[in-house]
Amino acid sequence: MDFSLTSAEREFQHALRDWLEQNLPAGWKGSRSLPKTDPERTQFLRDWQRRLYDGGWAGVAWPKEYGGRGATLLEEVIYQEEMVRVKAPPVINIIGIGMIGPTLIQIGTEAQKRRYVHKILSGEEIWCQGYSEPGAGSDLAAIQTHAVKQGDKWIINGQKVWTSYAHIADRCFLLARTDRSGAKHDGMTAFLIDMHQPGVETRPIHQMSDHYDFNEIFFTDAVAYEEDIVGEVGEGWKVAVTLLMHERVGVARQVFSLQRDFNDLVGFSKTLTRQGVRLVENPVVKKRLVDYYARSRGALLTYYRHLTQTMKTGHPGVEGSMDKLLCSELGKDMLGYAVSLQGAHSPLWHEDAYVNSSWQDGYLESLGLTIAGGTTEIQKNVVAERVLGLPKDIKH
Amino acid sequence: MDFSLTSAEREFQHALRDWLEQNLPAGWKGSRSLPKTDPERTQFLRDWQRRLYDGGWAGVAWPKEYGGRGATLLEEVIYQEEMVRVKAPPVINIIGIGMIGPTLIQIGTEAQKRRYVHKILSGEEIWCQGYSEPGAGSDLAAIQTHAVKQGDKWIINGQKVWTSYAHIADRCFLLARTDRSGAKHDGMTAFLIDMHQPGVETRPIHQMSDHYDFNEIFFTDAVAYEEDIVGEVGEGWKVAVTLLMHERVGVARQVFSLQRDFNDLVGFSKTLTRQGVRLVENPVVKKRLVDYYARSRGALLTYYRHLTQTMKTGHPGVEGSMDKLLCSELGKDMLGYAVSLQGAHSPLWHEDAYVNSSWQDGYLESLGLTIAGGTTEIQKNVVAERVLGLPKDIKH
Amino acid sequence: MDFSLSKEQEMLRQSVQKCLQNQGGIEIARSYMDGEPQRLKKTYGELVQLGVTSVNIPEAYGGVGLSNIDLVPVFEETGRVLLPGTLRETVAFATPLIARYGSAEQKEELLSGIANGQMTFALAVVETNGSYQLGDIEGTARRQGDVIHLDAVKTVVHGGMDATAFLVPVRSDDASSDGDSLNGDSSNGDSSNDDSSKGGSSNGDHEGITWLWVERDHDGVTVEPLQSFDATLGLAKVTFSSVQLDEQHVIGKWGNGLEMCEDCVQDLHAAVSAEMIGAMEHVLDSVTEYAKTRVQFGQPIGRFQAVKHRIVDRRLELETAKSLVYYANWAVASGSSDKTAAVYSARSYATEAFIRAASDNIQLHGGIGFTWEMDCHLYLKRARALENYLGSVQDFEEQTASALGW
Amino acid sequence: MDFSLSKEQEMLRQSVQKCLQNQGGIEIARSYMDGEPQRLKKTYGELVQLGVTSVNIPEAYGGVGLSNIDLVPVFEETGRVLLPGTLRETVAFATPLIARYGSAEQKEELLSGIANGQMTFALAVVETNGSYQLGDIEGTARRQGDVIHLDAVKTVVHGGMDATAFLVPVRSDDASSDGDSLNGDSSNGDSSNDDSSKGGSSNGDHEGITWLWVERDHDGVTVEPLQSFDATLGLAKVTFSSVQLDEQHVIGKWGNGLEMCEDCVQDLHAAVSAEMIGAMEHVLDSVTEYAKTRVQFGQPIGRFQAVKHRIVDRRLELETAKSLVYYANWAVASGSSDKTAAVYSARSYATEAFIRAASDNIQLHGGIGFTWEMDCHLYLKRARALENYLGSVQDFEEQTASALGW
Repeated sequence: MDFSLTSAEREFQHALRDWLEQNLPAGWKGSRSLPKTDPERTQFLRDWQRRLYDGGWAGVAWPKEYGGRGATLLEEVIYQEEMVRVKAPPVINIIGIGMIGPTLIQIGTEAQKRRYVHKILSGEEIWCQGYSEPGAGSDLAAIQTHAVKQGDKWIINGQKVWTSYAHIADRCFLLARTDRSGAKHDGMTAFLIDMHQPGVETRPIHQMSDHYDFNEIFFTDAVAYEEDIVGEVGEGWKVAVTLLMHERVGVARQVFSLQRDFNDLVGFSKTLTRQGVRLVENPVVKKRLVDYYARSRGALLTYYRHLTQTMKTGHPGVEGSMDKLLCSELGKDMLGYAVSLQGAHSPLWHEDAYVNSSWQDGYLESLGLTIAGGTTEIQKNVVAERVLGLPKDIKH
Repeated sequence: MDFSLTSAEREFQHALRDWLEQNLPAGWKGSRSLPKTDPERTQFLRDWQRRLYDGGWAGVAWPKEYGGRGATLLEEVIYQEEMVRVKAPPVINIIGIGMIGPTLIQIGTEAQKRRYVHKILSGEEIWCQGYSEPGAGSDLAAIQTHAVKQGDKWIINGQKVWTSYAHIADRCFLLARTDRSGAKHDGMTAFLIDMHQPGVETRPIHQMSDHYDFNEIFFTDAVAYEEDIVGEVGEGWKVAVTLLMHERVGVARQVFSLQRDFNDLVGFSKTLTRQGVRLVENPVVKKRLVDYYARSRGALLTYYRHLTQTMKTGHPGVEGSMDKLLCSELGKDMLGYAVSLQGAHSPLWHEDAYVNSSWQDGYLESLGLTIAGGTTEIQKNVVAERVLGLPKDIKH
Repeated sequence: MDFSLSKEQEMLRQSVQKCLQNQGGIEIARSYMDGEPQRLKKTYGELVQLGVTSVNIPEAYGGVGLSNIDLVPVFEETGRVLLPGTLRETVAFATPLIARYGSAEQKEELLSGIANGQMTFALAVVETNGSYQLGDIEGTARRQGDVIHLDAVKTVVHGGMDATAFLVPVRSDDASSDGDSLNGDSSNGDSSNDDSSKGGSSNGDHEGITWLWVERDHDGVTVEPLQSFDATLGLAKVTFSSVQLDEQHVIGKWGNGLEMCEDCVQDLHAAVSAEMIGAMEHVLDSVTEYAKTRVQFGQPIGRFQAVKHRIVDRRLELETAKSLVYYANWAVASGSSDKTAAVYSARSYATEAFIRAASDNIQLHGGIGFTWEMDCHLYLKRARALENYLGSVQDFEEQTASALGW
Repeated sequence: MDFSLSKEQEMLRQSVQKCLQNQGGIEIARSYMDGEPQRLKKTYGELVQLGVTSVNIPEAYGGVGLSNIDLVPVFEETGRVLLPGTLRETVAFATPLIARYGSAEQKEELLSGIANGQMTFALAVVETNGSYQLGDIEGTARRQGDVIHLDAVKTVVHGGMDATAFLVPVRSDDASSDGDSLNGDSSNGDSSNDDSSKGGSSNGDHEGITWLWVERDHDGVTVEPLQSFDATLGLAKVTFSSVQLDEQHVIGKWGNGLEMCEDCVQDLHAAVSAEMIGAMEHVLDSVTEYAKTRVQFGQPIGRFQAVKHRIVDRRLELETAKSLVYYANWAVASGSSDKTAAVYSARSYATEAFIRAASDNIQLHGGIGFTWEMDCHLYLKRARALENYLGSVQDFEEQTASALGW
């Protein structure tokens, strides 16, 4: 058991810190807020990704030959930690860099690699991922969007939902049904779709947080070609799973955000008072803060333990579901409390917020984090069945 | 909405109080403990029931013609409240008085009424109830104990478990399978079994609380006769349900015990100190006590609301499941905390207990109250399905 | 003993429910959020027609002469549709405050204004430091001859954008400070309710709090909207800058505001709690319905125990909250000796139960529950916004404990 | 960075596990409860053979010279079978106390006694008023010439029925009170570990606490058993009545006991926490197994989400507790600056998680889980008995907060 970094890891960390110190967008450190409206926001984020790319910090885990750094798993985690620490702007092509690029490098055709991989890293082409549908949320295998072959084309019809970045994406990694005859998990195919075609329409989803981070995509006779298929026809589920396996660092961002949020929560609890007493000295508040201390530290240390596991086995396991459960449930709880502690001012928002509107925003967003990427209920089934070996749930 | 008692109700209450003042067993008020060993304990309890009977307080809800008081539902509740308030000894034939007697009065044959009913009230014959089996706990319809007709006899074989008072009972209301051909809920018959016969053996169950409140019963070619059948052959399930409907006051004892326990908990929190501060002034403890105040009051008031419902509809509904859930879960939580508050002394027991061993006993018993009489999990299904109309659970 | 609402109370519920549905139910709140308060105004008028604002006004002043317990079904129904505006503050605070402590003249004028819907009140209590402790009040009222000078900045005023008048507690540097000995006793004729027996020596910071009421369009009053995640609340910052008032704007005894507030604020919290259980019930009814119809893995999701038991857990909390809230309102109405503990324990319990119910409602709806279009989030936001309205859960718990003598 | 136990540590775990299983596992505790401590004694001897009592003794004194983190697997395994006795107090308190603060002579004698299994220690700390605050200590030690007179009554002594000796903190009316100026500095030669830098002015009630060690069979020592719902603990009340001791029985500096205790008690709580996660893991393993095999309604009950998700909830808490406990032991072993917060937050979290796990284990077993024959209750009782061992959850939380500077 050893919690210290190796000298190589420390070097990596310092290099990144130095680079961030020099390269965070002008004015970012003060407000840390993105331009309120598109297309300014998109342009800002594209510029940021380009800057990361130019500095060699866009795809740290990618192989060097594709423009990455070939970072170790731990370096990748350090990368996430640092980005959270400085509250860097989000990486707009995160889906492309995190999963689609690596998947294409692994199982894409040579043509696909040539055509797409480089532009993913540079941010020239933004990607999204079309999985969920209105009738296929937790039950992903129930997707209905279908692709029918007509000559050398595949004609795609259907609807996707909860697609991040779709409104600005150039291409979409799409899971569609190409055969309805077999079992639910069979007969799916993975396509790389051009989003700039007449048959594709995106519509932003207005979230309760007043943000628009997700979209619906409507496919009406959209077109894909033979060369847009990843893997084989009918092997879409397998490809989708392969893609997920590239998510090596899991909830790293969330787990580090939790630590940062906890520290910030303690920070304002040291200055705000209730009935003349600093919150941090109020015994009831203190008890709650100690609980968050234990649980946020616990989530972090558990994440590290699981990482150790991943490093030993070489691939991430279902422990990721535990990490997600711990982080997302704790986040919802803790952020709600952080809002609550602001007392009479707690409902204030945006410019009128008391401490900082990011608490209110963060809390509202946290309600989505126990749903997106597999609901708490689904994750518990995964842990029960795949970690503990309990019987499978009822289905059909 | 009106929380005051009518003058008739108040009279009933005062009459009972006066009687209890005069008639509680000598020495009971001081120690409130039963003789440690059988048969002293059984004799003590039989004497107590006889005294209740002689005073006309054994079966307050029974019709007057059968020796009861024909009490209203609310008077019955007042009866329970008073008995809890003075911590009266338990009523040994509670199963006979509460359910079996009233059931026989309702659907028994004339011969059964003549033979059994009077002796139930006087306590001459103690009854138990044979329902659960090792393989049929939550799933009561899965019972395997069976009765086979041979001439004018029914030969009974099988095993029952969790049977209160079986070790001292004279007779048993037994649910046995008389037909295995149909659905699980069919083919059961209700028998009135003589417990003093060679084919019946009882074995006490040693509980975690070190008490022996339950028993196993083993039937080995035990015998019943035609006249011992309640209702018709094959209608046992219906009879069992009829019997349950006589449980009019539900969790009254538990809900009143909760109030008493809460008050006692506050009582000792006013005297015990932690680090020189009275517990009741410790902000963290105080918060918890306020929570118990709200929840115990809430359970009581909810019980009353449901009672109002029962009075209006004329029969108890599934609201009883809600009352049981609220009481049993709160009891486990609150009694655990009451033990915990005793600090370093909390593990001490029996004569060495710090405040009073009844806290430790009560806590250990509370672990059983979320299981016995339908587990929390089963009760939640009942509420979900029968109150809220949610879909039935998976079965078979 | 009977623990259910009376026929009359249930009839009032039904007419309120019908009225709110006729106006669009939750659409009243949505229109309001979208900057169109007309629908709310119309609804308020209809409720006035139904007599909702007269229910608890004494008969002597043209009201029905009923009490809190009779308002429970009203607030359950307004809570169910998240009605914006100032009905709650007007009916459950201004009315008892004026009826119990106002002068005869004020009762005539203000109560009839409330009854006919012309006057609505918001509570301008919270100072910019966020405190709702009257002891922390910084706004001041000074007498100069017959004129009272009011200077105060109050924030997070619920319904501040909608009320026609504000109730403002301020620190009143009394007679001694300006040599004027008139100090208010004279004009507040109706002293039968002043309840000097309540007394208890007011001490330190609690000294000299006085309640004023001020018309929204009075000179020197500025109302600025505040952004809130619950945009149905009409939150505002209200600045009273050198506002000059006459004696008629003082409610109750000069300097006696603390006790008055402690009394009437219980009526208000009982009403807030009643709204909460109405809203909670709506939330649980709708998630129950959703669980019966939404299919995943070939099953209505309500068949999964993770879903069904969670709904049951919340339902049990609703039952508990409802019992506590009904009782609290009964206790306030009947002046029961445990009323303070009853009100504050109901308020803290209902607050937390409502948050859990609203939060789980989103969770069990899945992704769709997280969208602006669905109503789920409106309930969570209301739950969170009411959480700290005139007190935190910890405050309420401490008030309960203190009332229980701990 | 590597957050797993080393090969050597896992090997030690396996040999301990095997040893405990050979002795009957949980049957060691059951025999003990039934009044037959022989099996426990035999087991202790075997563990001594394995070197368990030497692991953290410095090499200079014949030990292996390892630390807390190396003991984690040992305590996980003893926790798993609810081992009675005094291994924990001996290894995780007496050893560090003596190794850090004892005289050279004491280290020779006592540490070798611990290593060879001849000496085992229980902590006679709690006064009859129930306080484990050293500030509340009433028992006294007075010097008269070369003789120290000990008078104290200590209760709820865990392992008190089994230890060969007691560690006793008492109020030492020092030199000034009896005119004797020898006060102990002289004899505790090995002051390298006295760590006067820790200092901080001791104040008020905390002044003059001294640690003594007393043989069980010393004149004036009376040990009486206490009844407990956890009969595996060997709880006792120990009375020291005019016990006369020599200088050799004083550990560390006369009057310096408070700091010594604050230091070493962290080792102990880290060990208690490790036991808890071992016990918790056993409980969850067994309920998981039961849920796979117990059939109701034609299904293994583990197919019902009410059961499976509850097990998952507890499992997540185990994972969290395990992480915190491993880290806490590492922090103690490596003297990390956050060690106090790490230890106490692990202790409070593990305590509550263990109670929940043990309680749910009974619930999910149904009726059978409530019987004496099944082991379920033994774990709940242990969880509850350890809950308040040398501190309450609130105490631990306050110690965490204070260590974090709040």
